[in-house]
Formats: sequence, structure tokens, C-alpha cells
Amino acid sequence: MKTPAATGSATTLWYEKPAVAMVLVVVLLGIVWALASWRLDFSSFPGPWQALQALPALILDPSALWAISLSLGRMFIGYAWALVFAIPLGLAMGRSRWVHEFFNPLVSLVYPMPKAALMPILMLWFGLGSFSKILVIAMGVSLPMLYHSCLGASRIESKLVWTAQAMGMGPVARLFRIVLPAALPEILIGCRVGVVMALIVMVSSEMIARQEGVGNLLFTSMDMAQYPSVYAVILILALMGVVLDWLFEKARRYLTRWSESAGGTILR
Amino acid sequence: MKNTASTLAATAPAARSSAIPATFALYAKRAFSPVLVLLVWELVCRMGWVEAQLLPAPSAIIARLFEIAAGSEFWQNFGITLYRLVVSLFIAVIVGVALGLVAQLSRFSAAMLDAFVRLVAPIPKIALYPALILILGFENSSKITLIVADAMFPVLMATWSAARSVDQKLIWSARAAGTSRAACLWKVTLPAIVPTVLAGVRVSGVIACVVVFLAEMIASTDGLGHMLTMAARAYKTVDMFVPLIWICAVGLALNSLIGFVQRKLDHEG
Amino acid sequence: MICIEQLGKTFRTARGTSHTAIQDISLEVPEGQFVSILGPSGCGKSTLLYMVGGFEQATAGQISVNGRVVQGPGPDRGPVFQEYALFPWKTVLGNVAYGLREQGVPKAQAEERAMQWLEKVKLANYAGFYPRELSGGMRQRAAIARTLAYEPKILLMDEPFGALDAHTRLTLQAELLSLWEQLKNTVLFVTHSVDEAVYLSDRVVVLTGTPGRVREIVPIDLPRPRVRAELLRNTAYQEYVIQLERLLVDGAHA
Amino acid sequence: MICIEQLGKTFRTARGTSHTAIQDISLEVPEGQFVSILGPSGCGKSTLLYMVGGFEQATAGQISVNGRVVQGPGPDRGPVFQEYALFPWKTVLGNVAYGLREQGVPKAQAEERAMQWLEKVKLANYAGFYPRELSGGMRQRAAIARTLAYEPKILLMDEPFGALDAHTRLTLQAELLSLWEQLKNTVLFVTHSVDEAVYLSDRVVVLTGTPGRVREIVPIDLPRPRVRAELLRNTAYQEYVIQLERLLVDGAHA
Amino acid sequence: DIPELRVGWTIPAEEAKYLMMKRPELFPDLGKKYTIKWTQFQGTSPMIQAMRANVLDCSTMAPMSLAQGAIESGLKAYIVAQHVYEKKGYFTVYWAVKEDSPIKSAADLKGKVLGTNAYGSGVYFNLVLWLKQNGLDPEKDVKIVETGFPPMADAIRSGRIDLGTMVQPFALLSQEKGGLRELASQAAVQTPQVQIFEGCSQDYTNKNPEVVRAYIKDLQSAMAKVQADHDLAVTVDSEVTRAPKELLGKYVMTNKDFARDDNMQPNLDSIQTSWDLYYKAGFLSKPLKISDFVRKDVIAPVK
Ligand SMILES: Nc1ncnc2c1ncn2[C@@H]1O[C@H](COP(=O)(O)OP(=O)(O)OP(=O)(O)O)[C@@H](O)[C@H]1O
Ligand SMILES: Nc1ncnc2c1ncn2[C@@H]1O[C@H](COP(=O)(O)OP(=O)(O)OP(=O)(O)O)[C@@H](O)[C@H]1O
Ligand SMILES: [Mg+2]
Ligand SMILES: [Mg+2]
Repeated sequence: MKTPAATGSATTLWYEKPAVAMVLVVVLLGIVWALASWRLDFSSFPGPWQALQALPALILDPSALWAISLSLGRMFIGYAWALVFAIPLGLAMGRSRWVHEFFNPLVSLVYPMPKAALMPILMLWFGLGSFSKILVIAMGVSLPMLYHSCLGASRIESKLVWTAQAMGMGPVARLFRIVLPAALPEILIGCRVGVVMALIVMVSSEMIARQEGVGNLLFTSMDMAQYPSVYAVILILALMGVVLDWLFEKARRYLTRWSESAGGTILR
Repeated sequence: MKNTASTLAATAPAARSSAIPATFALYAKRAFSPVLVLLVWELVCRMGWVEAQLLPAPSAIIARLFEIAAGSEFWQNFGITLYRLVVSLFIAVIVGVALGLVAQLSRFSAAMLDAFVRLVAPIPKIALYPALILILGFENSSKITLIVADAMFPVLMATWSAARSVDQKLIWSARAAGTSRAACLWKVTLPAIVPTVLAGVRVSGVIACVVVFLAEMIASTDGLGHMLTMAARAYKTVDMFVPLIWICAVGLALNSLIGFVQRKLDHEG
Repeated sequence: MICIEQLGKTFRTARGTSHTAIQDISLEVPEGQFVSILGPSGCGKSTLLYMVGGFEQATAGQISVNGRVVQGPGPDRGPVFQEYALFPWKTVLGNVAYGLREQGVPKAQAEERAMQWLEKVKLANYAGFYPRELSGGMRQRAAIARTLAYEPKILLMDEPFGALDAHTRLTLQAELLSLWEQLKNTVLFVTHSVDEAVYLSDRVVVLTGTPGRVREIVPIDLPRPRVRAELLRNTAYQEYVIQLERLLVDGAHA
Repeated sequence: MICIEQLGKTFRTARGTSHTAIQDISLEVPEGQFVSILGPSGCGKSTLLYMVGGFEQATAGQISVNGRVVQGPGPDRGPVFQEYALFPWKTVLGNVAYGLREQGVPKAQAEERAMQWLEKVKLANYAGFYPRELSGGMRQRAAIARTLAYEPKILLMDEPFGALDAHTRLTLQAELLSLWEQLKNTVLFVTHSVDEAVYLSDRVVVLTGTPGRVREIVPIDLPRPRVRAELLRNTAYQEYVIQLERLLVDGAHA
Repeated sequence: DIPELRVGWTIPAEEAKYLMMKRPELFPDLGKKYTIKWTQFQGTSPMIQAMRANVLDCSTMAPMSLAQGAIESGLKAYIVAQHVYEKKGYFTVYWAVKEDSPIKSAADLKGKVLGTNAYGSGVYFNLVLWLKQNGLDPEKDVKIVETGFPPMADAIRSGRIDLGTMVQPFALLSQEKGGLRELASQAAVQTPQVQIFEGCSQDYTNKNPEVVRAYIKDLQSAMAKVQADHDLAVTVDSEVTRAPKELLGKYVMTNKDFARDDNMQPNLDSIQTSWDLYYKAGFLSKPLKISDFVRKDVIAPVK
């Protein structure tokens, strides 16, 4: 009953509707942008309107769409790899002291390492194909997933596991039927952070090792002095981030609708 | 194992001292897996299974690490990275805490900030970097702005969630004892949220390490990231590993520093 | 003297509907009396107490304390909560001295007086500890000392012993009773436990469930000082318990 | 028949020191008996119960159930915890049917039998709800139904009503008693409440504080079926309460 | 089985390759005698890395990147064809200052901030050489910062740097906007000067000389086609770089652009001169001989 909105009267005001607030903020940011661009008067810093005008040309251009879908495709594959490897490892770390003691020092060592910075090295090892990029995305996404899976698994109420044991459930079944669902809310938090991470790593790895993709679109536009296109690509990337995050949050809420914190806020 | 640790802390709280042999054993345990990985790596290189051009041996990297550290140029690069890191983390914490508290002021500010966070937090801000270079130039200001833009969100979100879940009864207790409503903000709310905010700062620290390095790689003027770019351009594989090791060390040090402060200030256990 | 007149409280819920927690409660508590409030969960006991404390606003009726209408919190009414609500970043001594410092007492003097209170609640040896280092019972002792330290006329206690185990609870009940017998504050005491209400109070107010109204006010005519073991053998005590348990169970279904 | 012989449990703490929670406890519980375990906080009541359940390993002595030494958990011993420990991702029905499904009962049949149990604990209307949508009392009812559903011979209850308010607690106590009078399982019941122990049990085992040992075993000779209002007026009942409260307070200081 | 050639490319100034990528039907041998797997790169130096890692067979190179790749990582490559170079009458990379700047000659640069695109690039080394020629110590007397080309003009105008390096299309755009003045150009350092050329791995070339020859032949014919048909050149360039044709039309393959030769014959003497200059200035740790990078029968022009 202590809802987050427990302060003051609880009816929703007009500006508290998410869509309205979003539009307000977008307009506000747009105005700030327009003013800044007008004030600075750099040829390299067009206003929002010019960026929007450059948008259709990008979206209607098959080669640009192809670049975007290539990037997205690599991102999803990298993300899927991380799901497959990081979550089981994280759960194992959360449940077994040995696994934890072995992997935790390694994980905390590589945690602050900028994954995209490995691109030049990975390219030496794995060549130019998508593999290095997928790998670097998977690595970037893995860490939050690993961390949250481990946290989720280690925080499971031991009585849940005991209850299942008392019913006669074996250890493997317990891992999948008790530990996994019980840790799911926490795992999904890691997965949500992972979505944003995937985008960041995708863009920065393409900036560092430029090949077909959104990051390259951005820099090619810059190298050819197509500044409105630069900002149009940035808009596309921003939109991708917002939409993916929003979709993921929907999915997360649906999957954990049984959980106490399902109705939680954006705060992760 | 975290469960047992927390029950222990709750049941037997007073004793805090730890025996020295136990600490040593702890460090030995923590070092085990990294050392193992290094040994295997070294072995692979010594056996000549990979070309040194592609994967240099750890011993070679460490030797090079010291060699580079002997020059003053390295310390300039290291210093500038550290400077950017510290300054931007500082700004990120101030801005994050301030915005997080502003959200508490009114329902309007809360709604706006909520939308702002939903909208801006998931944007890969590194994509804005080219724009920042165009606007702010190539030196500290664009890099620091980028780091702040990325690193402030964990602090902001931690402050926000902590501030609005401060136990109402703490505030009531202070109010009943005669503290004014405004004074409660810094006498109760602020100390109450410190532990959560520090947890946010910890995440921000990691993000700042990552972003400063990437920014230095992409607009490569100086710093550790620049060292990597230069090494890559000159095809010196060994030299590419050196800045990476340093940034990991910086991240680790930052993390344990914040962890230390966190433990000092967190009286809730 | 607390005077509650036709008090009502209606909450606006997040769904936009409204929910009446308390309706038309009138009650007078003379100075120095120990009054317990008993009622099923969710009947508005805490809400009533918070309104007397000035933490929440009534939506109908009014409360006055010694003739002055309650507008907000004040040091004449000291709250003690079930969850202790100690400041986790202050030591036990710092917590107890807090109210005095807020009243403008100089630091040295505030700490001296705080120590006296800590002795009274048997925590003198734990002055430098942080709340998390204490057991539940000790935390509640510290919370009581923190409130008593700034000498409020009225104590507002919301299930202060609800989270304690039986043994600690018994001890603290006895300690509270002996403290109160020295100080003679007015006490408004919310509890779930019939037993506890009868043991401690001069009068027990039984509330009915949603919305909370006064079902009955039962004066407890038992001699003081009260000794628990004797009380348990006392037929009058047993009858009070039986009567209140019945009122409670019926009240919940009313 | 549960047979506990010279049981001991020593924990190794994180600091490397060792801590004896339980020492030299011997106890026999005949089939169908309701035995309560009472003791100060931290005396090892839960630990004792967990060892009987097979969740924790004894470090001395042994436990046998019907002549077989306990090696691990098994469906002959069903636990009910204070924190309910319902599977939050399953509906009430799913929770109750879970144990049956694990025993290999086909889905339709398991759900049918689960529904019967839900009716017995008055939750038939809440079959499709998730645990978080229920009140504390309802959650505990569901947890009891879940355990009873797979028909363990022995029920291990660890302060099952500790987190409930007085009224709900009274109701659930009565319900548990009437269920038990039909089923006649063996029950090992950990509680903090003297009152509750006397009301429910055939025998009460009082433990002393750290390390936990048996201080006294008190047989409760009160007629069944027991009705609470009558019991409260019963002098024998009062004397049991007084005796146990004294044992408890002394035991804590022992 | 048709042999495959793995080729790296970059933006800008490789019109011959762009035409082969976008109009493969114009090249009868392509797809019959050999196929090409195109991979885009950020610049010549990652391409050298890729060559070294043996994931590319041919790529665009600059004199400096090939030299360093050869010395530092042991890359073995042949120079096979030349893309663009600087010569009188065509565009040369130049250094610009603000119109009203008091800087009138290199000597005035003492204590100033100079902008380059990337440390270690050919453009950067030319700047350093030029400073040295004019008696300035690039380490002590000036501060060289890396800005990249795009913000260069704005950085000069806003005073963030005192001198910037101008290339196309930024040079053209800044001339249109006005406010900048050319101080000197790379011609002061060396002329003619090779900008970029095509290089192929020696291993691959020695194994498949026919394939590389066919590739060079197609490059030559592509170069001839874009030289002959300005509109085609601009169209293809626009398809690759996504820049509008109006902008490209103003300079691509005109005398406002770098110079190109139809036969793509590498100017080996110029490259050797560059290497010698770099070695003397201390940029290279060893002297290099151009003859180690040439196979006489596999070099443009191929008949
Ligand atoms: N901020 C609020 N917004 C909406 N409803 C509230 C709020 N606070 C309390 N209520 C409602 O008011 C009623 C009374 O709550 P209150 O906490 O006073 O009950 P209580 O008698 O103290 O219960 P308990 O014995 O469980 O502590 C409940 O139905 C509760 O749901
Ligand atoms: N995993 C553990 N590691 C170390 N010590 C433990 C562990 N679990 C319990 N203990 C200790 O064993 C003792 C008995 O604990 P237990 O939980 O059985 O007490 P209890 O009688 O159930 O207490 P309560 O009434 O508070 O539930 C306590 O002192 C506790 O600190
Ligand atoms: Mg309450
Ligand atoms: Mg227990």
C-alpha cells in the first residue's frame, strides 16, 4: 500500500501521463537544440529541423536501411550469445561457492575494460567479418547479465529451494524449475541493462572499426560533410535505444507479472 | 552465500576485526583464477601455438608495461585520463544527485525527469560524440561532457529511488523532535540516501572508465585510449595491451575506493 | 488532554477511487492516562495515531491537544514506531541526543542527558553502537529513549513491540510500565495484542474494521503496579481478555 | 515416530570461528502427537527443525524417522515456514498442485485434489491468484494447503503464524487445530508464543539459550477439542502459561 | 572454381574501385576470371593490419602506412597501382588560417595550436616536415592537436585552433563560406606526392599473378571510364559516399580534386622520396627500398 505515488493526492495529473510527459521532454530538448545551433552558428551543427529533413532520405535509401539492419542483426546475435552463456554461468556463480570464487575475480577485472576497445585486437584474431563485432557485443552484454543472474540466484530464499526438496525434486530440476524462475526478475533487470549496453557497444565498435553498419553511416556522413545526415543518424540511434528499451520493459513486466516488483518504475 | 553473510552480520555484529592469515588466504583465493589464466596464456605463447604478432605473451606485455611506465610521456597520458575520469565523475555525481533531488520537489519535476530518464538513458550517448566534437571541440570539454552524459544516470536513478523510498517514519521522527520540513532534506533525506547513491556512483565509475577510453580512442588526442589507437596504427600489438591493463587497474582501484567509502558510511549493513 | 472530535480520514487511491479509513471517531484522553487502541488489521489504528501526531491531515473533524488544534508535528507529542525508525547513520547516543539538539540544547549537555536516558533503558554500554549493531529489543529501547529524551507530554506508540519475540516483548512491556509509572506521560498505544492492551492500559479503545469506528471503550480496572504473573491468575484480567477478544473478532466481521 | 538422539549443531562462521547453536538434544515424538518447541530467540529452534527436515546436516547425534535415519529432505516431512515460501511465479492452485505433480500425479487429478485442499483452507475462490495478491493470512493458508496436499506424515512448522496479526492468528490457530484433529499428522511446531504453544500442543519442549538444550518438556493435559474462550477461563491452562513463561524467562538467562 | 580476391576500400578518392563495386557488369572479367570480396575500412592503417592478419589480399595504402606496416609488423606487399596524387594544377592538401589572422608565414606559428586529422597519418607527417623545414620544433614550438577533418574549418573560425589542415570536400565548403585563407600547401614539402595507391600481398600475388593482373586491368579500365565520364564518376561516388551529387559535382575528378592517371602507373620515385624524407626525419626506424615492393610483371599499366 506504500505505493511510490504515496505523496500527495494520488490521481494522475495531465502531465503525468507518460506519453504527454515524453512529448513535452522531446519538445523541450528540441528547443534547446534549436537554440544552441542558432546561437553557435556552426555549419557542422545544424538545427533539429534540418536533421529531420535529412531523415526521409536515409530511411528511404535501401543501402542505409541495409546498414542499419546489419548492425541490428549483429546486435541481436551478440545478445543471444550472451543470453545463452552468461545466464547459466551467472546462475551457477550464484549457487556454487566454487564457481563464484573462480570466476568472480576474472569478472571484476574485466568489468571496467572498454569492450569496444578490444576491436583492434579482435580484428587481428578473428578477421573482419561480423564475428569480431558480434563477439565484442556479446562480451559487453554478458557482464550485466552475469552480474544480475548471479545476484538473483544468490538471493533466492533458501526456503523456496527447501520446499521443492521436500517435495522430492532433484538438483537439476531445481535449477531450472526453482532457481531460474525465482531469479528471473533480477535476471531480466540484467537483460534490460544489456539492451542498452548492446547498443552502446555496437555503435562504438563500429566507430572504431568502421565497416558496414550504422556507426559507419554516421562517420561517412561526417567525412563527406553531410552534417544534417550525421544528426539524422543520431536520431535514428536514439530512437532505436528508446524503442528497444520500451519493448523490453513491456516484455519484462509481462514475464514477471507475478512478482512483487513487477509494477516497478524505470529505475533499475 | 550472500544470505549467510548477511545473517551473520545481523546476528554477530560487534566483532569486526579479521585475522591477518584469513586476509592473506582471501587474497590468495581471489588471485587464483587470474593467475591461472595468465599461466595458460603464457604457456600457449611459449609453445609457439600462436604468432607473437597476434597474441603476445603476458611476460612480454608486462615487460613492455614497465618499459613504457619509465617514460614521462606515459604518465602524461595516464594523468590526463585520470583527470578526465575524476572531473567527470565528480560532475556526474553532483548533477545526478541534484537532478534526483529536484525530482522530489514537485510532481511536475518528477514527471518531467521520469520522461527525461526514459528517453535519454537508453540512448547510446557515444553516438552523440561526433556531434560533441563538432560543437565542443576535441579536447577535454567534449570528452568530459560525453562521460558525464553517460555516467550521471546511475547516480541520478539511485538518488531518485533512494530519496523517494526514504522511510517516512525517519522524517516523521525528526519532525516530531522539532526539525523543520526544509531542514529534514539535509538532516534526514541526504544522510539516508548516501549508501544507495554510492552504489550508483560505483556503476558510474565503471561507465566512466569505459567511456573515457572510447572517447580517447575515437577522437584520439591523448590519454590511455589514444595510446591504444597509436599502438594499433603502428601495428605494435604488445603496446595495445598496455593501456587496456592500465584502464582495468584504474577501474579496479576506483571500484575498491568507492567500496571502501561505502563500507565506512553505510551504517545499515 | 487529547480531544478527538468526529475525526475522519478518506484516502484518494492511485486508481482515483476514494477509500475511507476512519470515520467519525471521537475520543478524549485525560492527561497521564494510558490508552490502548485495538482493532483488526487495516482498521485505521496507525492512521489515527499519525493524525494525532500531526503527520497526516484529517479530512473531517479535528484533534486538539491541551486546547490547541493540531496542525502539524511538534515536540509535545513523541512517536515510537514498530520499525524503530532510528537514524541508521547516527550512533545510539547521537539518536537519543538528536531531539535535544534540535531543541537547542548545547551538545555536551544534550549528550549528558541522553546518557541518563540510555541508563534508564539499560543501553548505557551501547552508546557508541550503530543501530544495525543492536538486537531488535535494544533498538526499540533506543527508540523509546530517543523520544522520551525530549520529554514530550504525550507518547504515541504504534505497535512498538509488534516485531519482538515473546520473551523480549515481556521484558520491554514491564520496563515500559515501570518507566511510565515514574513519568506519568499520556500514552496512546496501538497494539494487536489483547493481552498487551489489558496488561498495560487504563482504557482500551476497540475499533471496528473498514472504515474504522469506535466499537467500544473498555476501562480496565486492575490495580497498579501490575505484575504479570499475578495478573494471569486474576479472574478479572481473564474476563477482560475474553471480552476484548470477542469484541475484536466480532468487530472484524461487522 | 521421530527420534532425536543427542543432536548437536556447530556452525563455522565466515570469520573462521565456530558457533554451537544446538547441543545434546534428545527427544522422541510419537506418531500423531502435536509437539511445540519454545525458546528464546536464537536458541536454535529453527535449526533443530531444519535438521529434522533434512535441510541442514547435524554435526553430532542423529535423527531417525520411523526407524530410518534422516539423510536429506523427503516428502514424508512437509515444512511450513513463517515467510510462507510460496512460489511467487505460480498461482495459488499451481502452488498447491506442485507437490502432487512432483509425486507424479497427472495434471488434472493433481489440480482436482489441490482444489479440495483449497476448499479446506477456505481459498477456493482464490485459486487463480498469484501469492502477491493475497494477504498474509491467506498466503499462510495456501502454504499449509500446499504442504498438506502431498500428505506428509510429519508437519514441520516454523513459527507459521509469527508474522500475522492477532486476529488472523487466532483464526488460523483454530483452523489448524480442527484440520489436525481430522488428519492426526505428527506435528513439530516452533513458536515464540507461550499462549499458542499451550493452546495447540500435546507437549511443549522448552529450550534454553545459546547453545540450545532441552530445559524441560511439559506435557499439556488439556481436553480436546479445545475451544479458546473456554480455555482462557481454565485454571490449568493459566498455570501452564505461567509455568512456561517462567521457564522461558529463566531459560533465556541460563 | 573462380579465385577470390579480398579487397579493402575506404572513403574517399577511390573512384575506380567504386565503379567496380557499383557497376560490375562493365567489367567482363570480374565474376568470370576472378571475384572480389569488398570490405570497407576506416583508413589505410587498419587495412594494413588486416593485410598483416592475412584477411585481405589487396587494399588501399599510403606511403607511410605501408612503410610502417613493413617495418613494424613485417608486412610484405607489392605496390600495384596508383589511385591519386598531388601535383601542380590540381588540389593539394593545404594549411589554412583565419582570413584576418596575423599569421603570414610558417615562422609566425611559434606558440600556436595547429590542427591535424590523426597523429601518424601522412597529412600529419607532412605538417611536421613542413614545420621542421621552417626551423620550428614540432614538439616544443607548437601544439599539434588531433581534430579530424570535419570540424577543422569551424575550429579555425572559432579560434580553437590557429591553423588547420584542409582536404576535400571541407576545403570547397569552407571556401564557399569564406573567412579562411590558405597559408601554404603540402607542395612545399614534396611534389609530386603520391596520396594513395593499391597494394597486394606478395604471397597472394606470387601464387596468383594472373588474378592480380586481371584486377589491375579492371582498375585501369575503371579509372579510364570515370575520367572520361564525369557524370558517371559523380553518380557512383554519390552512391558510395551518400553525399549529394551537387556537392560532389563541384570537385570530384576536376582540377579541384587530387590528380589521377588513366593508366594508374605508380610513381615509385615519389614514394621512395617520401620514405627517404620520413626516414631522415626519424619517423621510420629503417630505410626502405622501393624495389622490395615491386614485381615488374604485376604493376600498372597492364595491357
Ligand atoms: N497513503 C495511503 N493511501 C491510501 N490508503 C491508505 C494509505 N494509508 C493507509 N491507507 C488505508 O487506510 C486503512 C487504514 O490503514 P492503517 O495503516 O491505519 O491500518 P492499521 O489499523 O494500522 O493496520 P495494521 O494493524 O495492519 O497496522 C487501510 O485500509 C489502508 O489500506
Ligand atoms: N548458517 C548459519 N551460520 C552460522 N550461524 C548460524 C547459521 N544459522 C543459524 N546460526 C546461528 O545459530 C543459532 C540458532 O539459530 P536459529 O535460527 O535456529 O534460532 P531460532 O531459535 O530459530 O531463533 P528465532 O526465534 O529468532 O527464529 C543462532 O545463534 C544463529 O546465529
Ligand atoms: Mg498499523
Ligand atoms: Mg527461527
